[in-house]
Amino acid sequence: MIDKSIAAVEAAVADVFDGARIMIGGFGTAGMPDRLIDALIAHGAKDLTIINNNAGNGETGLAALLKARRVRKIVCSFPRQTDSHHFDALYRAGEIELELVPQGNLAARIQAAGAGLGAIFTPTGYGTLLADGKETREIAGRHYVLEYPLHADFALIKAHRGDRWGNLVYRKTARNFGPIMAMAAKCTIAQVGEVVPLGALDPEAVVTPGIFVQRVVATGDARRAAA
Amino acid sequence: MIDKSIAAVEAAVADVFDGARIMIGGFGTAGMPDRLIDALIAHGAKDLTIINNNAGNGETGLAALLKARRVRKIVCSFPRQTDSHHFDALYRAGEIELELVPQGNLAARIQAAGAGLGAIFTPTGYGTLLADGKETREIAGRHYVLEYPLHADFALIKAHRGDRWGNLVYRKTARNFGPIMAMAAKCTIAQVGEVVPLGALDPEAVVTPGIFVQRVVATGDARRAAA
Amino acid sequence: MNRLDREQMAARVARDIPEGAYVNLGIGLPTTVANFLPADKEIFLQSENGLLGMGPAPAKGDEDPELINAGKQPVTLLAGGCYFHHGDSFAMMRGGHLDICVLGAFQVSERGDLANWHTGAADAIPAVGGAMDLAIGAKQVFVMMELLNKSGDSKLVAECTYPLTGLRCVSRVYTDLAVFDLGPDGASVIEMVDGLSLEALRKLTGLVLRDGRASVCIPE
Amino acid sequence: MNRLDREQMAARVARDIPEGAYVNLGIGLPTTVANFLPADKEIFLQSENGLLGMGPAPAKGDEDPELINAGKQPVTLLAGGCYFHHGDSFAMMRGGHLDICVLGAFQVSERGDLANWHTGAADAIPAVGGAMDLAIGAKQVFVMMELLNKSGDSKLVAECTYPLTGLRCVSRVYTDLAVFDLGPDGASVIEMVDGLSLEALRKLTGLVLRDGRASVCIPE
Repeated sequence: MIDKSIAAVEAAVADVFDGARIMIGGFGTAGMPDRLIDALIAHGAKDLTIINNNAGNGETGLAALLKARRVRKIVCSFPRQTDSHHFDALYRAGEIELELVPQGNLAARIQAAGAGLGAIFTPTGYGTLLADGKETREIAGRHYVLEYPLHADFALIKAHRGDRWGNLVYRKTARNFGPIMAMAAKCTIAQVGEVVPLGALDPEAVVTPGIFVQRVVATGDARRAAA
Repeated sequence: MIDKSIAAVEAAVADVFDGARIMIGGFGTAGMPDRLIDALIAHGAKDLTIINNNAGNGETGLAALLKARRVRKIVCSFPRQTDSHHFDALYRAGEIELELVPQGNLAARIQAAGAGLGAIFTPTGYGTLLADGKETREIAGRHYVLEYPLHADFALIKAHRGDRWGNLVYRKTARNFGPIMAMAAKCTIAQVGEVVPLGALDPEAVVTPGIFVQRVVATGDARRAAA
Repeated sequence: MNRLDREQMAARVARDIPEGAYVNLGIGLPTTVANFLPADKEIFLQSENGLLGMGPAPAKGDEDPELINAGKQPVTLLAGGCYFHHGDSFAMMRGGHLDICVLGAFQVSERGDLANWHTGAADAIPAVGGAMDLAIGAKQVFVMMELLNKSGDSKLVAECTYPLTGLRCVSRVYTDLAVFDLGPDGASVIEMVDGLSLEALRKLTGLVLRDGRASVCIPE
Repeated sequence: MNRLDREQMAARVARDIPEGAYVNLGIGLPTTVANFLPADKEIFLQSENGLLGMGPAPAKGDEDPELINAGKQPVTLLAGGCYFHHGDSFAMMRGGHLDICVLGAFQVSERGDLANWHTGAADAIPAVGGAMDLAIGAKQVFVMMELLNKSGDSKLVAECTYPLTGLRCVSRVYTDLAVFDLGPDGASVIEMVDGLSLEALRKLTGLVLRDGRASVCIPE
């Protein structure tokens, strides 16, 4: 019997190694796997490269990981926010590397990794600073920039419900990067509100098929609102 | 009020023009929009380029469109089947052009069109006849072929249920190419078993958001099996 | 001279959004356009973080931290709306599926180049978000901004001096003083506030500015 | 010499598929491997037309034309299985998410080139389906085929003469006479049927064939 569910959040991240490339789901705090990040901080892995849309908000989650100085480099689209002071301080001190990627290229590069593509020509960013030095090409009268896939060793994501085969459904806009990050990482670890019995998820409504998920941790704090 | 549902299947395909590029959903007969194809045959548009996984089965649907000699070219992955005799005859007579595309490249090129990419480097087909004359590149030690997006003027697809905003859900393996073709065509026309009231489709389970669908035609013959 | 205030600008933009349009409203000022969309028309608002059919802000106490817009403010979902992941969301943008996107700007060039993500200041922390995707993806890109910056310089310019977001992508600019159509031949004025002359507007912007007031048909 | 029949070959392949593996079984002979997977192990079968967790054929009368496999035969879905579209399905393959795929072949070269889609005959209608995606995508590609064709020529060859499906992609070949591991250094024999000698096998194939019988550990 295959059971990808893991009881302890600590065990779920136990094999994260120093220098790992880690995707972390979430758009701001919606969909951010806070419990997995807390466990990662406790675990102690350092020199990490983090791929996330943002660079932390306030004091918790990714911001706390940054504050703990575990992150060498961050790949994101929107680091500057009113409450991104931990990132801001590290950045201004030259203590963190930033690779700024337009949000749609971030998504497309993550998808390219998941789908096994070698590179993609994307129109986003053409003619801007963020395409400086990159290969470009005109195709059918339009200009494109060549962008490469973003792979990761681990993806930490948050979903609403999961089952022991790793199938996932999400909740509202907390879905965001979860499904595409799950496809792009060697090991995807999903924090879910609850693990439901096999067959309880509608096979037509599963968003992330279990093949893309290696571990599922129930936190028991699923929102039970409208959805 | 926006209502994309159309009562008559004939009206749904009335503006298909001679020489149009048309994607047709389906894997074999599962997901094939038979009613829309019948209407297209009655409509009379000719010199069409058809993008489908196959090249018709038996006497109905795409096979009937081929038999009626409306198709100049077909782009597909698997034309040769035990019951693809109409295609076979046209092909052997030199009366239809065939662009053979590996199934995953067919899907990826359709997705590239829907997502606005200019081209993709795909590993599939590298070193084979189907990459002859195509640009190739080694990226991170692996070989890739450059493939271009497949766009279409129309997509004719079959879904299970739709609403007046064009949101769609599918049924079992009839889903196949429907969602990605809907994203790649200028005008997507969906044949659905039934049109349900707005809000009746679970917003977490909508597979094709209405933005990708221009017309919905209810055929009233939805399978009401298990799903 | 009846300079439009920000609400009037938002209302003016809203007038040009037809029923059935798929629209993305950028963070900040463009977000307020939603307040002026007519209640009797169905217009589809998309948010880059994965929803289509975005409704108004929830009642106090009904906020859901997992139902937010691109500005991370709580929103609602209309009946008929739906959720999707970031891949599909940006395919909507990049793939040309949105009819209109409305963005703010630091500068717009008369041929439609957009600068709205980075001041270029040496100590600024750069952040781009979805701006570059929206700029090049929607069928029409509208910019709304005050025409002059705090120093009194026109933000509609011959060539942008700030770092670009996208090239030749803006089709129309709504300002507090006038509305401009942009294209390969430069800007034309399609509306001005009462009391402003084309000559005065040319002086303010330093641009040639064709007169497009007669030839333009504004969609209802 | 105890030549394996097709059922025995399928059973032999099934023995090498571990619990928890994500597996795609190609059309034709490979499909029969499903019949020999142990009922007490959970193994995930993927079908290119958009399902994971494929179950056995339905009972007569329960067939659903919208629930089929890649060979267009009616199948069932296990509890815990799910559906997805073709983009996601081929991302599973191309992206390296499948552990094993099992394919038939016209020819396999000793270094793992695969030819299984086209005989190259001038009058043949070519059809490729998902073969090229499966060949290059799965972590391990197993081929099952009879070692000799009808003319008695080995289908395991130094270089394929039929048009290729993929380069250096096959890791193991199961035949009616022997099981071979393939790699950059050529083929090694890891099992043979009773009564067959390595020398006889070298003669049948015309290949050097290293002896890998001791060094290989077959997964349970």
